[in-house]
Formats: sequence, C-alpha cells, structure tokens
Amino acid sequence: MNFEYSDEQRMLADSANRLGADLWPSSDRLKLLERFDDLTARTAAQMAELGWLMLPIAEDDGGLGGSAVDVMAIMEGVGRHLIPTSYVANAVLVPALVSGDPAAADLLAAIGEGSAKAAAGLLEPDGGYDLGWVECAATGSGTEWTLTGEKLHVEDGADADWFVVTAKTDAGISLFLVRADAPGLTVSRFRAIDQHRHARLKLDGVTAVLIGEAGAALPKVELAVDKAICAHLAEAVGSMEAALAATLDYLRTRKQFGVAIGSFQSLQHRAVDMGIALEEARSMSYRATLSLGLPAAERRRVVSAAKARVGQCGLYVGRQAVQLHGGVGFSDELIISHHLKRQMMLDCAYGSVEHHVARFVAPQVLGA
Amino acid sequence: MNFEYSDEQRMLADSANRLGADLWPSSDRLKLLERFDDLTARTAAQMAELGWLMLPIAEDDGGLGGSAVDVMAIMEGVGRHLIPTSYVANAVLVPALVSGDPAAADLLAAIGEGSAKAAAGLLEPDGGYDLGWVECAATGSGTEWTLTGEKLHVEDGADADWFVVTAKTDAGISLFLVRADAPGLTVSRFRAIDQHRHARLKLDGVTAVLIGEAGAALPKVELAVDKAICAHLAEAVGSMEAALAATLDYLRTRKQFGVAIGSFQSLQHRAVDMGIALEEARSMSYRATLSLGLPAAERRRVVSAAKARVGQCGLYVGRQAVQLHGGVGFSDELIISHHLKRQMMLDCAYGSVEHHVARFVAPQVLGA
Amino acid sequence: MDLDFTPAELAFRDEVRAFFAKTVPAEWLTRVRAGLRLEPAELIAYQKALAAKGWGAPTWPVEYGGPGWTPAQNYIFESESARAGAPIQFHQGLELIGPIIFTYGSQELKDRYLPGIINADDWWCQGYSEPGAGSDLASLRTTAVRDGDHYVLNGQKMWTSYAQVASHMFVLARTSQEPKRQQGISLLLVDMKTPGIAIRKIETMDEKYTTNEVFLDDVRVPVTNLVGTEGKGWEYGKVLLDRERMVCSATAIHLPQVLDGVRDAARARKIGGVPLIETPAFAAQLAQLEIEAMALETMVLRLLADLASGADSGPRGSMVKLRWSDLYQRATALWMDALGPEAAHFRALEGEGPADMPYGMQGALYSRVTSIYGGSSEIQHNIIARRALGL
Amino acid sequence: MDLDFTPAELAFRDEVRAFFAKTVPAEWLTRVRAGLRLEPAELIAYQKALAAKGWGAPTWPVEYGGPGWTPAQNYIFESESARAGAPIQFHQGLELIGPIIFTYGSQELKDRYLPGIINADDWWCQGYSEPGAGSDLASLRTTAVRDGDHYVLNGQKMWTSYAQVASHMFVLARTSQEPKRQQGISLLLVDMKTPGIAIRKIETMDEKYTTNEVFLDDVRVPVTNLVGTEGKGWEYGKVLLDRERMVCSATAIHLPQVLDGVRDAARARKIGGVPLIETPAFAAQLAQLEIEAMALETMVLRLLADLASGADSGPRGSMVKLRWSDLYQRATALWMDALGPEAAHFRALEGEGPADMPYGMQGALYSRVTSIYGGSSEIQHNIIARRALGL
Repeated sequence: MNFEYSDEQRMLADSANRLGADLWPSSDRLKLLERFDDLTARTAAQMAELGWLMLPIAEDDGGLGGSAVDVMAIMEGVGRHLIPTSYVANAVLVPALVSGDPAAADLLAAIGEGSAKAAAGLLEPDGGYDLGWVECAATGSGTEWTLTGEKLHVEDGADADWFVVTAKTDAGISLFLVRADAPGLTVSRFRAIDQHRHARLKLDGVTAVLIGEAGAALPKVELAVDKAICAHLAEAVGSMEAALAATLDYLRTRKQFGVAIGSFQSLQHRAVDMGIALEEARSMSYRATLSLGLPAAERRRVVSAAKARVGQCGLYVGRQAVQLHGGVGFSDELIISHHLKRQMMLDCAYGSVEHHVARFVAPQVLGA
Repeated sequence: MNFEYSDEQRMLADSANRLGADLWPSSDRLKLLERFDDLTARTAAQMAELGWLMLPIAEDDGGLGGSAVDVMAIMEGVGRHLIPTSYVANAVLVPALVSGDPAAADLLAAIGEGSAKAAAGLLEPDGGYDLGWVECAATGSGTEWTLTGEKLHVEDGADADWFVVTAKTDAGISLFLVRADAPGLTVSRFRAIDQHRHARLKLDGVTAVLIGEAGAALPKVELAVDKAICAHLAEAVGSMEAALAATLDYLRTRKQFGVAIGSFQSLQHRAVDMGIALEEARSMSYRATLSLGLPAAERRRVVSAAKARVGQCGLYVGRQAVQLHGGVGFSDELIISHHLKRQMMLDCAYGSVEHHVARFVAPQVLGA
Repeated sequence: MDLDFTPAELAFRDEVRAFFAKTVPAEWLTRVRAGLRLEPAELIAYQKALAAKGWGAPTWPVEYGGPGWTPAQNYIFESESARAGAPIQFHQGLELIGPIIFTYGSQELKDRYLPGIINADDWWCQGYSEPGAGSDLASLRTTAVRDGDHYVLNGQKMWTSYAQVASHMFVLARTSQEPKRQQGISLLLVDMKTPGIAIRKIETMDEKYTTNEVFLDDVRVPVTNLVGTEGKGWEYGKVLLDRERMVCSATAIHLPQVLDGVRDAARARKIGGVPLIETPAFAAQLAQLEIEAMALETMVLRLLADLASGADSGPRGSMVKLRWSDLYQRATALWMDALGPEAAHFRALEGEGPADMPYGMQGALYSRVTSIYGGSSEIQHNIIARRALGL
Repeated sequence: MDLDFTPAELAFRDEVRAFFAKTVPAEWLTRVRAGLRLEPAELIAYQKALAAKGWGAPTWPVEYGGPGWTPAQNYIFESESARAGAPIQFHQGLELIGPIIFTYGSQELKDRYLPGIINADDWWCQGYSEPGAGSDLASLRTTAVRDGDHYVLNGQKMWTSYAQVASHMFVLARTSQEPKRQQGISLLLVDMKTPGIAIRKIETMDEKYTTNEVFLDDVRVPVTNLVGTEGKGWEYGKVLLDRERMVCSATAIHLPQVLDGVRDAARARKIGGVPLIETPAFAAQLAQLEIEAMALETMVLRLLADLASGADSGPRGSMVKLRWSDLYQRATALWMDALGPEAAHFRALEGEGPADMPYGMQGALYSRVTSIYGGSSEIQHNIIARRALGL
C-alpha cells in the first residue's frame, strides 16, 4: 500500500507541468485561445517528442507499455494547466481498444509518432452513455465490412484521421476501424465550452476493418473506457487543485470592506469544503487508477464510484471557485471560469454522475 | 389572495399559545414529561372545553364545521409549544373519515365532547405509506362485518377507544369502525421519540361496522389524510419557529472566545438558511391548507409537495438548531432536542419525503 | 386566508393572456426558457408593444405612466407572461433608475426621461461597480468635479451590462471626499454620446456579449443631470439595491419556464430507448426542483400580499433572490444532464446545424452569475442576518 | 503506487480475521451496526480478549505494551474488526490519556497506569469541558491549588462520558492565573473514589445514559499524579485533541458496518410488495453514501500511508472527522427512512416485543452529537482553514 509516484513518474509529472507552464500559462487564457490551432499543434508535437503518445501503447503493440499511474502523472499536469488536448481519446482510449490486433498496427504506429490522430465512436442516439447500446449495423465478413448507423458523440473526435467505432454483427458487438475520409461517412464537428472539439458520425455503407473478434468487443470497450475515465479523473484533480490554489490566492489578496476577503469565516469554510472535495477526488482518482487491474465487475464498481464522486467534487470546486471570485470569476479573462467549464465537460465525458451511480449499483446489468 | 388570519382565527391562535405556555412551558421539558399522563389529560380536557375537539367536525355531523385554516391556527401553537397531543388523529383525521355516516354519529359526539378517543389504521406491512395497499379482509354484509388482517401503524393510536380502519370487501377498499376492546383485536402500543403513543393492530375475525359505501373509501381516505397532513404541516411550522427563536436567542447570548457566538459569520449564515427554511415551510403550509378544496389530483399534488418540502425544511431547522447549540443542544434538558425529535417523527407521519415526492410525480398512479 | 382571485382579477387575467397570445413570437421560447436574455432589438420591440397597450411600466404609479395595478395584478401579469413564454422586461431603466427619477428627480428630469424608459426610446445602463468596488460599493473612486454648469467625470466602471447598446448611463461618483465613505457620493445621468466615454468588452463564461468596463475620461455632464441632492447619491443607491432585489420576484415567477425547458429536453432524450423523464432518478430530481419552485412561488405570493397590505417585506426579497438563483442554477444543471453527450456540442465548427447552440447549456453557464450579481449570495446572507435576525 | 498488501500483511489479515471470528458474539451486531456503543461490561470483556492476544493497544509503541504494528497493519486490524461486526475499542484510556502518560508522564505514572488501560482494569473518563468552556477550552475555570503533597481541585466539568462507570478521570485544571489563558493549566490524574467528586447524569436525546456533569469539591489529588510539568497541561491537551481526531480514522473504517445495517433494513422492508432496496430512488441514495464512504476509506488509507512514511497528516484528520460524522448522520437518516412507519415504535409501552428498539433509529439520534463532540464541525472548519489553507 503506497501512494507515492516513482522517480520516473515524478519526472513525467514535472515535464507535464513544464509543458503546461510554457505553452498554456494561466495568466492570459483568452490570448492563447486566439492562437488555438497553432498552440494545440505545438502541444501535440511536444507530446510526441516527449514520448507521451507512445507511453500508453502496450509493448506488444510497439509502444512503451506505460502504466495507468504514468498516465495519471501526465494528466494531473494537463488538468492543472488546462491543456486542451485530445491525448486521452487518441493515446489512451484508442490504443486500449485496438490493442493486440495486427490490423491496427499501422494506426498505433502513427498515433505513437504523432503522424495521425484517432478517436472512438461508442455512443448512439437513444442509448445514453450505455456502451452496450449499439444499433449501428455491420455486414460483411473477413476483412470486408460495411457499416450503417449513427454515432451521437465522439469525444475529442473533430480532428481525428481514424475512428474506432462499435457496430453489431450477427455475432454481437464488435469493433471496427474507419477512415475519417471514407466514402459514406459524414462527420459533423463541434466545439465545446472547454475548447475541446468533438464529432458526430453518420455512417451510410462505410467500409470498415474489423478489429479483434466479432461479437466479443464489449468487455474490451468497457475496460478501455475505464482507462480513459481514469485519465480524466487525474485531469479533473489537477484542474481542481489549480482552481483551489487560485481561489486561496484571491481570498488572501482581494480586499473588500477594508480587509482581505479570506478573513470572512463563511468564505473560509467554503474554501475548506473545496479542500476536502479535492482530497476526496484525489483519493478516488488514485483508487480507481490502481483498481484497473481488478476483475471486471469490481473494477467497474470502483471506476464508476470514482467517476461519480470526482464529478460531484469537481463541479463543486469549479462552481465555488467562480462564486468566491465574484464577477471576475464569471468573466473569461481569469482562468477560473475555464476550470469550471472543463469540470462541467469532464463530468459529461464518458458518462454523467447519474449514469455512473446506476452502473455502481448494478455493474452486472450493464455489459458483460 | 390573502394570507391573514381572521379575528376568530387569531383568537384560536392566541388560545393555543396560552394553553401551550400554561401546560407545556419550554423551560422544563423533562419535568413535564414525568407528569405526562396528568398533563396530557389536562390538555385534552382544556381542548374539549375550548371547543377545539368539536371544531373540525362538520356541521352536518353535529360539529362546528371549522375550516382547515382554523385548525392551522391551533396547530401552529401546538407545534410552537410541542404539545404531545393526539388531536390530529382524533379530531381531524377520524371525523373526516367517518363524516356523513349516521353509524358514526355516537363516535363523533363522543370525540367532540372529549369522552372518547379515536384513531385510524390505514397502513399495512409491505405497503409502505400507500393508502391503497389494503390486504386486511372484510367479510359480511349490511351491518354485520368481520375483519382479519394487520395494521402496521396507527398514528397516535395507543390510547384510542375506537379505530377506523381500511379493509377490502368484494367491492374494494372500505372503511370500518372497530372498538379497541373488540374480541379478536390485539393492540400493541408504542412510545415514539417525541412522546407520541402509537399502536399496531392485529385483527383476527374482529366485528366491525361499515362506514360509508363499501368499495368507495379510497378517495375519502386520501382527502382525510391530506387534511391530517395539513394540520401536521402547521405543527411543523410552529415547532420550527420556536426552535429558530430559541437558537437566535442562544446565538445572541452564548459566549465563546470572549464574544457572542452569533458574531461568527458561519453561524449567522446558517441561521439565515434556517430562517429561509422556515419561510418556505410556512409558505407551503399555507399553500397546501388553502388547496384542500381543489379537485383531487391537484390537491394531492400540492399537499404532497408541501409534505415533502416541509419535511426537508423541518429536519434542516431541527438539526441545525441542535448543532448550533452544541452539547446542550444534544442534551434533553433544553427544549431544542425535543423539537428535532418531533420534526423527525412529523416527517415520518403520513408518509416520508420519498413517498410524497413519488406521489407528487404521479398522483394518478396512487389512489383514485 | 385564501388563494383565490376576485372576478375582476380573473377578467384581468383573461385580458393579459389574450395580449400575450398575440404578442409573443414562438421563436423567443427556446431562449426565454433557458433564462437567457433576448437580443436588445427584441426586447425593445417587446417593450414598445407593452407601452402601446399602456402596460409599459407595470410597477410604476399612474401619474408617471404606470397602469396602477395591485400586487395581485402584477403577479397575474408576470405569471401570464411566464406562461406565454414572454421574456422578463429589461429592468435597468424600468426598475432601477426610473423609480429613482420619479422619487428624487427634478420635474425636468421626470419630463425628459420617464417617457423614454416606458417607450423604450432610451436604453439605460448602470455605472455603479468599479474594479475595487464590487460588493463594497462605498469604496468607489470615480470622481465628479464641478466645473461651471457641468460635472467632470473621471474613473472606471465595471460590469456595466449593455453599455454597448445603451443611450444613457446612471452613474455613482464621488463629488467630495468625506471621512465616512458613504457620504459625498452623487448620482448623475449621462448621455452615452458624451465625449470621453470608452467601452471595453468583458468576455464572460457564457460567450454572450453583455457586459463592459466603461472608462470615463473628462466626461462633462450638465449639472441639471444631477438626481436629487449632491452628495446624497448613496442613499438613492441603497434604494436601487433594494429594488434590484425586488425585481427578483418577477424573475422567480418566470422560473417554471426553465423547468418547462428541462422537461422538454428530458422528454426528447432517450436512454436505453426510454424517455429520460420516465426514469425514476431523473423524475425525482425534477420533482424536487418543481416542489421547491412551488415553495418559492408561494413565498413571492406572500411577499406581494404583504406589499398590498403595506407590510414591510424586509429581507424577504433577499430570500427570494437567494432561492431563485439556487433553483435556476440547479435547473439548468439538470437540463445539461438531460442534454447528455450532446451537451458537448456547443458550437458547430462548420455550417449551422440545428444543434449549434443548446440553450440549456448556455443557461447553465449564465446561471453562475446570478448568485454573484445584484448582491452576491454571501452578501444576501449578511443582509438577512443583520436585518431579519438581528445578528 | 499500489493498493496491494504484502504476503506478510495478507497472512496477518488471516490471523486477525480468525481472531475476530471466534471473539465477536453475534448479539453485538445490531448495535454495532447502528454505530452505538456497547455496554461497558461488554467493552471491558472485548478489551480483555484483545489484551490477552497482545493486541490491547494497537497504536502504542512496543515498549509500553503495543504490538508494534505498521499503519497498514492497523488498517487491516480495524477493517477486519469492522468486517466482523466488532465494536470500536473504548478510546478514552487508549487513545486519549494513555499516549500522554507514555509521552509526558513520570516512570511511576507509566508503571502504575499503562497496564490498567491495556487490560481494562481501569476505566478512564475525560474531565475537560466545562459549562462555559466547550469549544473554547482555554476559558476553563476549574482550579487546582497546591496544598502540601496534594492539589485541591474545585470546579465543574461537563460532558464527561462514562463518569458513572469510570475508575479514573484525567482533568485539566488551572494551577495559576496567567494573562494568556492557555497558560497555567495543568493535567492531573484523579481516582474517582476520591472524596468530593459528585456526578449528575445529563439526559441526552438518544435516551442512553453516557454523559455527566462532574462536580469537584475540595478533591485532593497527590502531586505525583501531575502529568508532566505544572502549567503545561494545555500543550498536552492540544495533543489530546489531535489524537481525538485521529481516532476518527478507526471510526471511519467502521462506517461500512452502518451501511450494512441500512442495507439489511431496506431488504427487510417492502413497499407495494417490492423490497425497498430494489426501488431506484432508495438504491440511488444508498449508492451515493457507499460511494462517499469509499472516498472516505481511501482518504484514511492515504492518511495511514502518510503516517507510515512519516509525512505530516496535518488537518487531514479533521477532514476525516468531518466527512465521517456527515456520512454517519446521513446513513442513519436513510436507515430511519428504511424503517418506515415502524420508526415511530421506539419503545413498547407494555411487554418486550422484538420491535421495542429500532437501533437504526437510536443511531439516527446518537449521530447528531458526532458533529458536535471532539471539536464541532464548525471548529474543524476553522482548524483546517488556519492550518491547511493559511486563511
């Protein structure tokens, strides 16, 4: 039982903090967002250079086989500096989905060196966040498959070159690889309030490559999404930490009625509750990440508990950070509102609190 | 639109406050409880003398035909002084249940003059708070009926001479009158944390008198219970008011660290939230009481909304009153803990928050 | 005690209902339901329609152009407005400066400015807050120095909503330095076309352009535009703060619109093929909000009844503000839940799909400021503790 | 970073599990699950069983009779205790005065008192709070005046739990009047049989007799029973307050017992014929508590890991206390919901039916004091704000 980073993990954390402080300094967020394309490209290039894109890819897949705690060390820095990156979808989720299939070797190599990006389409209209709700139909056999259906939301999928999507064959839920420029595929692209860019897919007879065994995809999808969730938990913790630190700073320096507002007891107690929320969130982030290797039912239970609680704590900290800052907290000119917006979207991504409370209650009902 | 008591109602309120201050002064609650039987007997006698027992009985039934607002004026005083009385079950609920049936004329006369007490057995094991869940079976016809079954809880029923109970005939849910000393009836008696005394009934071939039309009782039961609920809402409001007033007093006078604890901002803000909860509860008490004459579906919706919200607000005020008093709040030597205990039991009586939120969502599902 | 309307009030309700039925365009509904403000041009058109009917200033006395309604009529007007999906009237002229002008202003100011407010010929904005004076307004530093027939204003105002479209601004400024910080503050009416006024947009987290910093650099205002007495502006200002909270009663009456929006969104979304609104967990959350909204509505009814009977409503306005902002925030958060994964589709990156703006999402963002503006929730707690509880 | 136990720790777990399996009588379960304390005689028997095994003082150093466990072993011991439905050890001797005696006491005091704590031959109670000194302990007024080889104590203590069964009391008393209120306070060990001690029962809202007022009237205590240095008692007292909070980690580990109780009650109760636990609204509420309890348990694990690595846990103990009391209160409130109408059947008026004492109900009452004792939630917030946040 031990909650310390290894030396290597501490180096990863340091370099994530350095990258964030260099490219995404919190002091002038709005100016940075005007150079969004340039900065995200430089971010991606540096991530490739640092080997981060290779890190979560399994050694057997030609990657570095980094652990979930390694990813956590990076993601806390991503959250602390609010780096708007598609790292989780591209470098954590997709490699976990396609791992072990030679048909995905080129894709993984391209992800690892940063020459292509991928994202995963796993949610459909009318299915909520249920990964087992798949109406998209796959017909074909061997290496020749055609998909028809819809994917409501592809997290961080707007700039993807490849999509990994679920579809139903006669054997059941299966995974397929689709090129973003494939004929018959319509990609709608959206920006969210936190600057992340997502996609919605319509597939009309799109040619696709089967990944893994037909009909056996759901357990793998569940595990891959749980890994993505854990990366997001660490990001949420980093963001909460930064939002709390900025708020404490503000409480100590901002004066009203002739005194620092941090001397008002009601604000002090609020800050304490934010601090406790951060401790809870950090605890659950560790707990879930260290539980990824447990048997599926137990893993799902812990990951869902963590996703639900970190969502609640993150929203609390984000909202109170805005509230305690007053008007300037609501403005976009400080970093504070951006932290709240990221917390709001992290809460939605890969399943809301409601969804994960339900999954916690009955892990056996949802998925294998 | 008007939220003022009439002059007559103001007089009722005044006499309730006088009765409470005379017989149940808050300053020495524990001593009073040692003389419980004596004091409750004197309370009942005074209530009879003041005409309160006659008040809610309809004029056609030989009563005074007082309004629900008249009852509210009394019940706020009952709550303010924490008078442990069976008034609601005996003088509000039962008269509403049996109203209009000549077979109950003697009972109503006895209730009105204070020579007998009655209570209602409407809940059964496995039925929760659902008034429509009736497994108690009635066989017979005309004036000859026999009941067999169980009533899980009879609010304020420990000292009743008569029970009005629901049972199922071939025609459906019906109301029956049962003597407390009837052969085949087993009455178990319990004291609650708020000193109210309740009963549980086992009926094994008990002779009973049919009240009203067989099979048509549920709408009447729902209305009668809604009236009882509204009386309880007023009691809860009176109790919250007294608990808040005592807490404000304590905050102004109790010193810690050399100053009145009411100067601490976090305690001030808590007291404000208690004050708002009281305002909400009072608003909902008025709203529900003034809605008793609406069509059943709308009435049920409003009464359930009020029951749920007043329950939440009452528990909040009661708990915070204890918390802000610290150790002495937890002791039974101040009145404060007794207010919390009454709020806890008022929340249970005639349906918990959960039950009434569900009834609010789907009034059409529960009952006619 | 009763909740009934008189026959005359019922007739009035029918008249109001008919008016709204023909005045409110359907395309306002989505934004109004999310608690969002309409565009200035739309609000102006709406105000002009009300003014044409004689209802432009529902809370004003008859002599200044009000309809002379009772509080019950005001309630009926607002609740029918909410029922019809109409917006809340833009309040800075009507509820903030208008009442001050007719209470404290000279006859000249009344004649000049009151009709423009009712007819929406003028658009007013408020120059109160400053970078160092938010909740603590008494520490404001903008100065107004007398120079002949003018005051010369210098300073910086903040959170001035709609300064970019306003024709006029009412400004609190220091006309003398006094030991007591609340003294020596005056209230001035400023034409936004006066030289020396510069505006800087403040970007806010809801991505809507509503508020500004306003820089005042030797802005010359005729002394006739002083409201009331020089140096007494703080007292008028406090009245303004009170009225700003009273406005919240109207706002609270419009809360059911937001819940309608949540309900529709939850009907539209399916989970596992079942409409979200039929799932017990969601239904219970929505019910909880509806129940609390009913309590709030009844608090407002009691507030209005007190007004009608001349009783002091004291800090009950603050309570309504607190409860409303809390419920609005929770309702829009639930709305966001109801949007599901599509909550992430805030703006289409290319083209203009129907889904390029989930209004519930924008409401969820905007809602965060409602517990900050007009006296933050913390300040409201302080006010209630002091005034109502004597702590 | 890992959550794994070593093979040695796993073997230890099996040993602990086996011990509890044969030590814990089934009839304790209902009360323990409700978070209620067992009767003193039961607690003494339990403590003697632990002592016989060498586990009487799990957190003490080996030299004073502790088992020399690592924090991980302490966690395993407590979690197995919770799993088995064992009670929490009575802590006033073990966790409050014992550690002070072995840290600051003379060899004579150590030899005399430490074994009696471990073997449950002595029962200690705490004489700290006074009618005017609750959260503000520094304002205490009980005096200890030196008279030859004795201190003579006069004053009044309050909230002295189990004074009625205790053999000894540790008392904070003023040995001199100093300008700084925290100075001049000494810590004395008092035999409860000393003449001049009178006890008055305090009735509490849970209808259990646990706490008292203690009147000290010329109570003569040998000077050898002074702990540490005269006038320095406040410092030791502060250490006590800290340890009192640390005890909460153990308490927090026992929280799942309460949730087990809630779950069983909800399985037993049917609504419309369906077990309550299967209704979505109840299931969601219970799940929320279970999730928060998991977060709390993980916070405790991190606290213990910090202890093992020698890192300062600072105010994280306060955080655990805050979170635990909140969850315990909410869990017992939910338990009360699960009892349904039978929550009103607290005591049978005649006879002794099986339903004469719903323990969940009594837990719901008792739980209210857990956010008051040992530093109220408000005081814990103050402590965290000052120590951890520097506000």
